[in-house]
Amino acid sequence: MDYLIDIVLLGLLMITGFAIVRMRSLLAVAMLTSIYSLLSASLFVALDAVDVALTEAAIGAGISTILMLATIALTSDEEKAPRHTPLLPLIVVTATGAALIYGTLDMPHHGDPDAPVHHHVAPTYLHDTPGEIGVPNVVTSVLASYRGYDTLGEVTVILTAGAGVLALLGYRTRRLNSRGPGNRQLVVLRVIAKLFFPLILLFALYVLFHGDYGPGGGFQAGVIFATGFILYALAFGLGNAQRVIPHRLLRIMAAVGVLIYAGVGIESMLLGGKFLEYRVLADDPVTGQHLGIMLIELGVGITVTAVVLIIYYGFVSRLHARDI
Amino acid sequence: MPELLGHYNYWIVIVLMMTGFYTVIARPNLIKKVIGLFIFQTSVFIFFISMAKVDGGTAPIIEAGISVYSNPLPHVLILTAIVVSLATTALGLALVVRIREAYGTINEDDIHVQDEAD
Amino acid sequence: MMPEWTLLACIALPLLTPILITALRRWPNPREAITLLSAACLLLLVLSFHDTVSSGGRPAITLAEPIPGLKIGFEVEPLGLLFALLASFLWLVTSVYSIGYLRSHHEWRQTAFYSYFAVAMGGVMGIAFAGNLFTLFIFYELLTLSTYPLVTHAGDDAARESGRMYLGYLLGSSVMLLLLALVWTWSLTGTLDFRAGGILEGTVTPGVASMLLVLFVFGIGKAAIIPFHLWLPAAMVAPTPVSALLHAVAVVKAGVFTVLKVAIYIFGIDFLATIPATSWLMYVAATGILLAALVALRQDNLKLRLAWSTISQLSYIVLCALLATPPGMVAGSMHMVMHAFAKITLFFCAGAILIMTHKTRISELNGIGRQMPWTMTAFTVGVLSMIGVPPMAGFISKWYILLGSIEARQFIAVAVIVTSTLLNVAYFMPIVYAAFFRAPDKRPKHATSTVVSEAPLTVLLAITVTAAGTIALFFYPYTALDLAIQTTGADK
Amino acid sequence: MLISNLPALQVVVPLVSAPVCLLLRNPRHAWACALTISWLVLAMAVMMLQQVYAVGTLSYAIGAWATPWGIEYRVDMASALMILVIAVIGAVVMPYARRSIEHELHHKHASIFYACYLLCLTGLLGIVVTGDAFNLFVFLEISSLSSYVLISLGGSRRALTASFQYLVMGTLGATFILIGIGLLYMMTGTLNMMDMAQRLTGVMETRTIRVAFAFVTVGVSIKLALFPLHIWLPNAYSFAPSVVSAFIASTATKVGVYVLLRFFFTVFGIQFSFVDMHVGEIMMLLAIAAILVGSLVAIFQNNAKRMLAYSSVAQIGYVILGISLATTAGVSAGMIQLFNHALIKGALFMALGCVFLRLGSVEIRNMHGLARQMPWTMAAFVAGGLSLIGLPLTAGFISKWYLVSAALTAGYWPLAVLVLLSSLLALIYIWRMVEAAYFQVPGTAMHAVREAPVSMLVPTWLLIGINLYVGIDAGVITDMAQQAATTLIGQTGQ
Repeated sequence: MDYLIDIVLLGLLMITGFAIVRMRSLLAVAMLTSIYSLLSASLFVALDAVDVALTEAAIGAGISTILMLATIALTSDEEKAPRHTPLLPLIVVTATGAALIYGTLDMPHHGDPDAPVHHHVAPTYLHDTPGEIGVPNVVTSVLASYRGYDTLGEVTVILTAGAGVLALLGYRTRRLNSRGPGNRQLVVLRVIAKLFFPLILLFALYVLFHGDYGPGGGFQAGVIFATGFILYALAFGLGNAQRVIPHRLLRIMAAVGVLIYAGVGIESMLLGGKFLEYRVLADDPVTGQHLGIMLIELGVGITVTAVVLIIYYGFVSRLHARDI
Repeated sequence: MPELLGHYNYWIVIVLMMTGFYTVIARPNLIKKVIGLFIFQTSVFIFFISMAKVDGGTAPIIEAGISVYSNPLPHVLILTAIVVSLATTALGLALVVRIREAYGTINEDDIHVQDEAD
Repeated sequence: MMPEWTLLACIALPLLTPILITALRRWPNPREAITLLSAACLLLLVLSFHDTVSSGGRPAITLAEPIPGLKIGFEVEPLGLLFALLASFLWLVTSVYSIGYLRSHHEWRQTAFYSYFAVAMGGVMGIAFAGNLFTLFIFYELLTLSTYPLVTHAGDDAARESGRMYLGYLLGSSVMLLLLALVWTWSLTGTLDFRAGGILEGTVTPGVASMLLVLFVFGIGKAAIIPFHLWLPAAMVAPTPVSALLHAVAVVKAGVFTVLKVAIYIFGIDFLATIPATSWLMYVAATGILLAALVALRQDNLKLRLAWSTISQLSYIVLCALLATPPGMVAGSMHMVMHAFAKITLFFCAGAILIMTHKTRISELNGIGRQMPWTMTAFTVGVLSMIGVPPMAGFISKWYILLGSIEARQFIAVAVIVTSTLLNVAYFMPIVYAAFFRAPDKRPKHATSTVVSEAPLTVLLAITVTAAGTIALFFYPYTALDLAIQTTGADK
Repeated sequence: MLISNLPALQVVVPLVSAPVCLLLRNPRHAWACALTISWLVLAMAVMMLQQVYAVGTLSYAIGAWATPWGIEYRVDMASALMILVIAVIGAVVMPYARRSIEHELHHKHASIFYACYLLCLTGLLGIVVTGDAFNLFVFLEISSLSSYVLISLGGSRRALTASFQYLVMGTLGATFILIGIGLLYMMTGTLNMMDMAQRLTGVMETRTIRVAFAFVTVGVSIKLALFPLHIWLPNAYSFAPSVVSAFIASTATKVGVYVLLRFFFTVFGIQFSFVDMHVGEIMMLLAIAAILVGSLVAIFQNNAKRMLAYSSVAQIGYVILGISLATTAGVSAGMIQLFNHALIKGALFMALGCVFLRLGSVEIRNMHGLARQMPWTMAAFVAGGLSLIGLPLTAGFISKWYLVSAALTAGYWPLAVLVLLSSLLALIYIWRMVEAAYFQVPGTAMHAVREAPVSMLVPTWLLIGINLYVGIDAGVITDMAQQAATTLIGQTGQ
């Protein structure tokens, strides 16, 4: 049964992938990309990676698609045919693919419990997490504690992207329409948005703080939080969204989130531990781990929310500025 | 599964990766390039998650009574990588927007022609 | 004063002189006085080593060691002292000459000229006193770079074109071949010090030694061995004092000096004689002597003819070095000195003719001897010395060269030298004949406007000194000879 | 606390200061912040080097999780040397940046610029310090993303396309590396590099590891702009702001080389990399091509920054050439060249930044007679240029010397000739600039040009000074490089 789902999803992914290459309408391609992302999220669920699935759905299918659509709106929808026959790319791609397939020949089989991956480092995480960290979700414990430093790097990557979009697109406040789209057709959307907005934020908080027990954590929460605001901005206009959560605040939030994260690390150094050694944060090591993970998840959530909104504001404010 | 099909999952993933890779290097449209990168990266994620799967395992959330879990480490790596991919996509698209404003086109060949004329 | 400090002063003095020259750029007379003063001081400093060195002293100093085995350091030894004496004495004379030349020729950028000239002399001193091959290489490159602005002094496209050629050949050969030889030697022996008896013997096979020798001989582009000689005619676009001192004495002699140093102190005379490439390269040098002389025969431009003659004469010295016998080395060292005096005289005269008549072609020089008798007499002295007629200095060195060749049983070398002497006569004597015995051309255009007279006093003074030197060295060659013999350790 | 946490602080300090910088809206404050941090980083780099000298390789477990379960920071001589390069360049570039950035960037972008610079610094340092393969990928992305931003801030529209091109190629490279790391992880079950090296011994013969090796090599080669994967580099260097050109040209590709060294020697081991996979031969051919093509193309450039960019392609070729010999002498020659080239290129790009500030252009034809108006700047350029050519008493000479001697010792005398030949090509392109600036008659517009401000000249000359000092007393650098090479090659024995 598992394999059947697997094969069906992979088949669909292949079809979507080929369609993306062939299609000339960028709008359609963007939607197909979103579908591709959703399909892979489904596949992740089938492969037991629920945290990853949640993130892929939120980031890949959600935010990235919005950005692509905004970009297409800002540029153009049509793709010109390439001028050269793509012979060289074909050769390169075939060679690369062939190399990879050659490499699979000595790989352990898919799902093989005896593969080396499952035997050196990973079992320790599964075995030690309940005792050392005290959270059931091993992904969270590895993400936030065992390899917490990677996650700090990841937040920094997101901050970099935020800074980059700030530098490239900025934020055009002057000609921003504060009334939002006046179209009457939006009434339904607005009612639903008003209804969903608090629910989304609530769900985001749930995902943030429930990340220890089930799928979720700072990233997913941040993205969902930001999605709530994006929905609000879609329904009520960027001007109104910007009143709720102003752009300047976002810049501060983005920085503060990283500082919280790194601050936890520095605090643990000041308390005589190593960088990001949470167990020194409290008297009891497990409590310390809990505290540390919660704080850094909070930091992650704040930065991700802020940066996603900065990026969204950046693209969409440009769109508004052009329409008027 | 029969021995022969032990790698089918990886093979399809490789085809997916190459789809993205091809889009990046063969298509002159800049948005299409970014989308190609996105597909390429997402396919690599599938590859990582595939290797984490253990037959008969469940999601790595410790529960009483379950003893076989899939490998959590690739999941963690890919969570990070997804965020990196978002950052790349956002930055790439922002650049596309600016390039369009500066050149009036997002076709690599046209941009090249304009640069040559400079 | 400690000899080490004197040694440093010899290098530093010309390198620091440009600061004073630049500071005094608005006052020409004090500026020129600084150059003269500096040159005179340098000569005295170099002279002060003479007694120490002839009694066997070897003042030395090491400044730094960037890479193990690569030292920046100096040492005074007889051959270097001989070269330094020659260069510093002629710098003083050339400075006197330059003042008259540049002023009457109304050259621009005179401050820059004197400054670069002084830096170039610093390079020459560094080469002369270098304690090892690495230090020599540094100053060798410094000399190339500091003479580039002098070659392109005119600032027009032709000058820049020649400048590129100059730099291309000299830096090219030194980086591609000489540097390679240096690294190779270092990686084989771990040192680049100049040592009596050489450093290579016993560490390399004859094949590798041959390769190294080829790299050295051709890599030292300043020695102008064919086919690395074309920079020298190109450098003739420079003002005449530059051609005279640098491209007849300092730069080219730095080249052959380096060849001699490498032959004596890197290979060692005995080891050199065993290398297969030595005799082969000697034939290259011999060919060069004849070919360059034949080309000189065809030149109408006086400076170019002198330049080609220089190429030919430089090959004499390389040939001497490749004889790989102590008398050969002595002959080479002597020719380095004797040729310098004769050639600088010739260039001085060419410059004097240029500033007074604006003529550069030999075919225009008919009857010039009557208008500028003093200059042309000196010219004749130079020519006779080049040919090797007694009582001129050239006779002495040619004598030693022939002696050395015969002793080494290289009869082809003997034949080449004899032939080239005949060619010398063929390309030099017509000039003298035309100057004194042909009637001046009747040129209505110019006849009324120009009344040619003798050159300015400073120019004449310089010419007289070098011409007198050419004769004096015939009668008193002992200082040079002693130093040369001391270098090789050979008996008289 | 400071000493024991030094490896972490080396990276965390700039990381924390980047968001702070983003919050400082006043360009002066942001600059002051970036400057202080850069100097702090240098101070820490020096301390770290002393530590490594004193106690040998440092290992730091982040979060106190034992390896291979946690992320390990690992500093040996090679990393310490690399950190020093990055820190020195950062510390020298920052004082220079203020005037240049005021001139080239809109003031509202200034704090973002300094934040991105600090992020780039963080990323580069993180790559070097880490002993964990995936952590390396994360920090690689931090440095790459921030450099895309930094490059895109260059004034012209071509800066945007250059940045985009770099983004596409850089991301492809990073994804290749990610695939490679994935395959390695698949076969070894670990991400810690030392651990990986040990566990690889059992699976060395598998095709999967061979493919992993190929993917990592290709991915990193894109990052370090190895011919023919260098096509992003000339545009990126030419159109970036001057400060960015100086900083990235002297650090980013060098860090790429470092990553390559780590994988070749530490992870895969010399036997596998050079004997089984023949990477030495391949790299040697590519390096030769890079040296020749880079130098030749540089000769025909009219834009001085572009010329230096192509020259960088060639100079990276030298580094790779040294490494491809796979001898201690070769690798240490590569490391020396890496260090010296950072000094040289940094100084040259900074000199061009001064020219751009006053002239508004770096086209060679606009520079006629410039030396009279900007004597100090052009003197710095000439000094740097001579070093690039490799004349004695400059740092460039030292690296050429060791490279040629390593090639000769390894028995590749044509390589020695090639290195020297390419020095001559360097002579040609540097001389074009010198001829224009010193020996051409200035145009009328030239009289208005003034010398660059002291705040820019002093850092430029500082780099030149180090350059010349290394040329006279290279002992410190060569010692470090030789130790680093011995460490790298020694690790293979395990």
